[in-house]
Amino acid sequence: MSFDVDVSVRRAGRDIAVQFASDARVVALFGASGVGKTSTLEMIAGLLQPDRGHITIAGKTLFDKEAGINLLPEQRACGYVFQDGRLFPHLTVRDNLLYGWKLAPEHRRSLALDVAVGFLGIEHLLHRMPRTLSGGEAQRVAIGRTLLAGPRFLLMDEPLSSLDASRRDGIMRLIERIRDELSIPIIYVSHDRAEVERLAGCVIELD
Amino acid sequence: MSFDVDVSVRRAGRDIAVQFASDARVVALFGASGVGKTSTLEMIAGLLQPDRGHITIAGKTLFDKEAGINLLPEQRACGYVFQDGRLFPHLTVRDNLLYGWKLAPEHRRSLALDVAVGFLGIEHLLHRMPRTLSGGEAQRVAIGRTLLAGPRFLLMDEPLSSLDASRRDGIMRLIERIRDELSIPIIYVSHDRAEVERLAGCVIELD
Amino acid sequence: MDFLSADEWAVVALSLKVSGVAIMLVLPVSFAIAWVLERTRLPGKIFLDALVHLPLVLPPVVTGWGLLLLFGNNGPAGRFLADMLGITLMFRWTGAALAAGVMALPLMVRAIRLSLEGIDQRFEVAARTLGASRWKTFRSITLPLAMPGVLAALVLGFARSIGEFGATITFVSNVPEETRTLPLAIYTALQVPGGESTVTRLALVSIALSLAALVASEWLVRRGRQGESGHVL
Amino acid sequence: MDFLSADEWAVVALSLKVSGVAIMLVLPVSFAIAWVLERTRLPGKIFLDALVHLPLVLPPVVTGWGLLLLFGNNGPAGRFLADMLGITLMFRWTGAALAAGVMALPLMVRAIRLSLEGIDQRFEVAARTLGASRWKTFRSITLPLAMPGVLAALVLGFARSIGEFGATITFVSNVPEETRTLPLAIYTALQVPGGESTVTRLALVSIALSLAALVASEWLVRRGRQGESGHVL
Amino acid sequence: SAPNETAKGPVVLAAASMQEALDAAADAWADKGHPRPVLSFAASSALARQISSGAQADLYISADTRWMDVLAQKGLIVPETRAVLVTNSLVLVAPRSSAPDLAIKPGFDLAAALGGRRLAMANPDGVPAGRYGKQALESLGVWDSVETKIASGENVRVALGLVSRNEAPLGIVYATDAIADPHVKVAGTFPDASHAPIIYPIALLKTSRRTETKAFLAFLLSPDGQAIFAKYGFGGAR
Ligand SMILES: Nc1ncnc2c1ncn2[C@@H]1O[C@H](COP(=O)(O)OP(=O)(O)OP(=O)(O)O)[C@@H](O)[C@H]1O
Ligand SMILES: Nc1ncnc2c1ncn2[C@@H]1O[C@H](COP(=O)(O)OP(=O)(O)OP(=O)(O)O)[C@@H](O)[C@H]1O
Ligand SMILES: [Mg+2]
Ligand SMILES: [Mg+2]
Repeated sequence: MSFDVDVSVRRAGRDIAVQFASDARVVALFGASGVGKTSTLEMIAGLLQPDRGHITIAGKTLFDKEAGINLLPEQRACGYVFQDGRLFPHLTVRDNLLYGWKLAPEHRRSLALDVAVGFLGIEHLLHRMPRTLSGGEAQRVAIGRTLLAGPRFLLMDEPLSSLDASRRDGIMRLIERIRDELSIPIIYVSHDRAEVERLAGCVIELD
Repeated sequence: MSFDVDVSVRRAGRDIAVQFASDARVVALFGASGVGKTSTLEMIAGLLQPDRGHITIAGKTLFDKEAGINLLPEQRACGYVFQDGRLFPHLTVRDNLLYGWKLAPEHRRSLALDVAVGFLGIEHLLHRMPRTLSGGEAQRVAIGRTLLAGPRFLLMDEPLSSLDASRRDGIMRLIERIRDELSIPIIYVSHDRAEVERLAGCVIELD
Repeated sequence: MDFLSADEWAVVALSLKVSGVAIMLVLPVSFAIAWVLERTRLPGKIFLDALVHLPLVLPPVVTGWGLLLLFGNNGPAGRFLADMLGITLMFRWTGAALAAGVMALPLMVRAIRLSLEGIDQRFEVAARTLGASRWKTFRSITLPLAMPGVLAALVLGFARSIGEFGATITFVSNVPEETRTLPLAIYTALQVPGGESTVTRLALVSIALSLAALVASEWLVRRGRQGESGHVL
Repeated sequence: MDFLSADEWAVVALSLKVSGVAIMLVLPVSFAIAWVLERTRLPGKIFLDALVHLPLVLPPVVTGWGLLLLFGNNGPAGRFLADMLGITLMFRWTGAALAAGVMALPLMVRAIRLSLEGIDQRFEVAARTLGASRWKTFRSITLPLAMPGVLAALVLGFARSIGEFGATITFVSNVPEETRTLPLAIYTALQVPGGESTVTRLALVSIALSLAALVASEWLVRRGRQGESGHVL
Repeated sequence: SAPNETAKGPVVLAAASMQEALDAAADAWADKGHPRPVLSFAASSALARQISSGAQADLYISADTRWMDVLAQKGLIVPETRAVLVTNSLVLVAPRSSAPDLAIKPGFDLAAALGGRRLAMANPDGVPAGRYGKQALESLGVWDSVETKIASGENVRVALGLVSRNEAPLGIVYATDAIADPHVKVAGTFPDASHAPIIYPIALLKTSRRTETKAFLAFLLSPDGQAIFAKYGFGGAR
């Protein structure tokens, strides 16, 4: 089982409850704005503590309230592409990209800097500071940073929202390669039906 | 003529040059990531000074290098929905929404708070702080804040990028109403072909 | 109250008046200087920066002496104030407030400057596009976002001026009911054998005053943050 | 150099040693305290906050007197240091450094705290998901983002300790070549009729030292900001 | 209420070491039905600079003659009113618990008595008490042996505190200070001849406008006033 998630959390006066188990390599989270998609990813990444339940991904239990298991985020190695980018403002694009790569154990460094940079079309940005990037440029750097960190699984929160069609296509191909060649499980949040149908083996509807 | 724009600016070692004149009520800016769409909006809003050229919108000259005209941003009343939201972090959603409304002259306050709030589906968020909003919630509040400020024209930088299909539809209807009933000119940046075709009378391709 | 004598209460009241006036007058000045240092490109602004730091670097007695030369009855600024505005500073609480304010200035400027530096100017830009003038943007966006620094400046400045001694005694002497603030009363008590109990009592009062200022500022900061909610991490 | 006599150069060198050591020792302490105050929910932390502010609120002689009671050869802390580590502070430059450090502490804590307050913790969270431990996150994200505050703390602390007088002379006296730093030398000169020219020269040296610290810090801040580019507004 | 209101007594700028005695004298004066003088205590040097800067006050009491001379040269005092208010003597103090008295005479072994520790005194290059102490040790021929062992405080009280806390084994202070502190004892008194006479000059200031001032000055110098100073260990005017 790639994914076995059953958690709930109280946020802004509402209960957000998510439950799914699937063997698909890519699971898509779907649902209206504010329904709890980002909150779900945060619980899986270890950034928001669920009130109850358990999270098991690719055979490893990350959280289990009853068993008292709660791995630290850095132990989960989750490869989170945030909805709001979060590039480190004091580091160049290059240092942002290599931040997680330098921390990853050798055997998980499956992607090389120049390969990722080529796919994302950000060669010319390597020495820039994040503050000077356009919206789509920043989004691509954020994707690159996450992929280079050698994650055990990926959490992608609308990673392509501010990219044009041809860029989207290139990056989708990269994600597909990661899915197929490295068999890294992916949870993917998107509003784009086409994207979701192309990538995901399983669609979870939140409400 | 609704729009008469002919400007260029040097940014990150590259020249960004834009030239278009159109009578359409909605002009869409199209182009790859990093091509200069946001920079163009910033020049029109008065946030980035063009190296040369002129900007005339709805019969009013906002900038003209040769004539030495350069209106302040607050004089342009441009209604800018930023790509990065920029909700004021120290104000509640309600105070964010009313910020520009309170500053607008009476005759330009064409939209009422409760109408906007209803269309955007943010009634339940009025007393929240921006930091606690989800991505799509923040985007809707940002749109509301801009519309309520009674702008003379609108600059919308991917305003619907993190919204689901049904929300998108509702907000598009609101934008269409503004376009038709108030005849406010709109410059619209989006990667979504469908959105653009529905709204725009003229598509400008940057490269 | 029995803890302090009537004379000592008068000292406390005087200290509060001197520090309060000093801080309230210096706050806008500090903000203006912090603004110039942080937001403008004035060519010689490093000298303004250095000038502001002087009361911190120089021993307080030197600052007091400098004030005496400038603002004494024979000093140029002192003459001007006396002739134009009818204000005399020598041996007066107004002089003590000037000394306290000058000593607090560098701390207040720096605190406000650090806050200004941390403000994301994109919010100010957004306010301008929503129709706010420069001044309105300043009041409604910049100032509230700089509030942690302003509060820190108030606390630091208040504490510093409540504790100010060297510049005050050098500039405006140690006159009861005019310039004998808490630190000068403590100094006076230290000159008297067996004055340690007075010293201790007055020191406790000083501490209580600054603790009150601290608590108030922390409360205001917390109120400003209300509604924010974060992550577990 | 002719501007200062050999003795006066020795005073300058001593001042630099005392202030340098004081600031370097106090910097990590300040950071730790600022961290506790800003990032933890310790129940009684307002008291820690008040304690840190004491050297600011109390007249320096009282702080010096307190240090004497605690760290003198007969004080509890003084005995401990002497017995355990063989360090004596009385009449030594080490004592002067302690006094300077204690006086600089509140300013440094506040500057660092203001910077910590301004850090967007989402960056720290992002670092954790990229595999960084708490400590690695602190070194690679928190610390660099707090750099403006750390630099401000260094400048404020250095200026304050270069100017420190009251606590030093009360605690470790005015011993040539051990505790006679610039302010103590200036004070000595002020007591002598006609000593004004010496006072002026030594004050100029103090100012030059702090100006150098200022320029260095501004340069570092600017270097840290390099590559940022903004809007016209 | 400002000090320059005429309803108030004269403004007296006095050396900090005069505080207790002068407070008592002012109380006695007030008890006679006069407005109480306003007393401001600080270092003699600071007060002299304030007077030089045009501060309006009535009386100045300095802890030594030098600052009074400075004001006299500048014509800021009324010369004929200058008088010696009190005198003082210089003593060697030790913590109460320590070894027996020292005979202070030419060449006495002060360095040995210090036992490698420091001698507390006021700053020998600036503060009056320090300068008198240095003079005395020089004339007794022992200055060279202790010159490097001085711990000098901001004023006499700080030096006294060091001895009182047993941070220093010996200190040089005024007799008036030694009387006041129960934790120290007088180990010996310096001969009057070993240093310049310790006098506290007083003078009326040129800027004085208050009518009561002269009467208060006369009271301080009168037998009644002098008796109060004597109670605090000061010697009489000579
Ligand atoms: N503040 C800045 N300083 C320097 N260069 C900048 C700055 N902002 C943008 N740029 C650069 O200017 C170019 C145009 O940027 P702009 O933001 O206008 O692109 P865009 O068309 O909006 O792209 P996107 O679709 O990715 O948002 C890019 O190469 C970008 O890196
Ligand atoms: N830090 C926070 N504090 C309090 N409430 C929050 C916080 N973050 C999100 N919420 C609330 O929790 C709910 C779920 O938010 P979440 O960000 O998970 O939504 P989402 O499904 O990702 O929406 P979107 O598609 O708009 O990004 C929303 O009602 C939101 O307002
Ligand atoms: Mg979301
Ligand atoms: Mg853009």
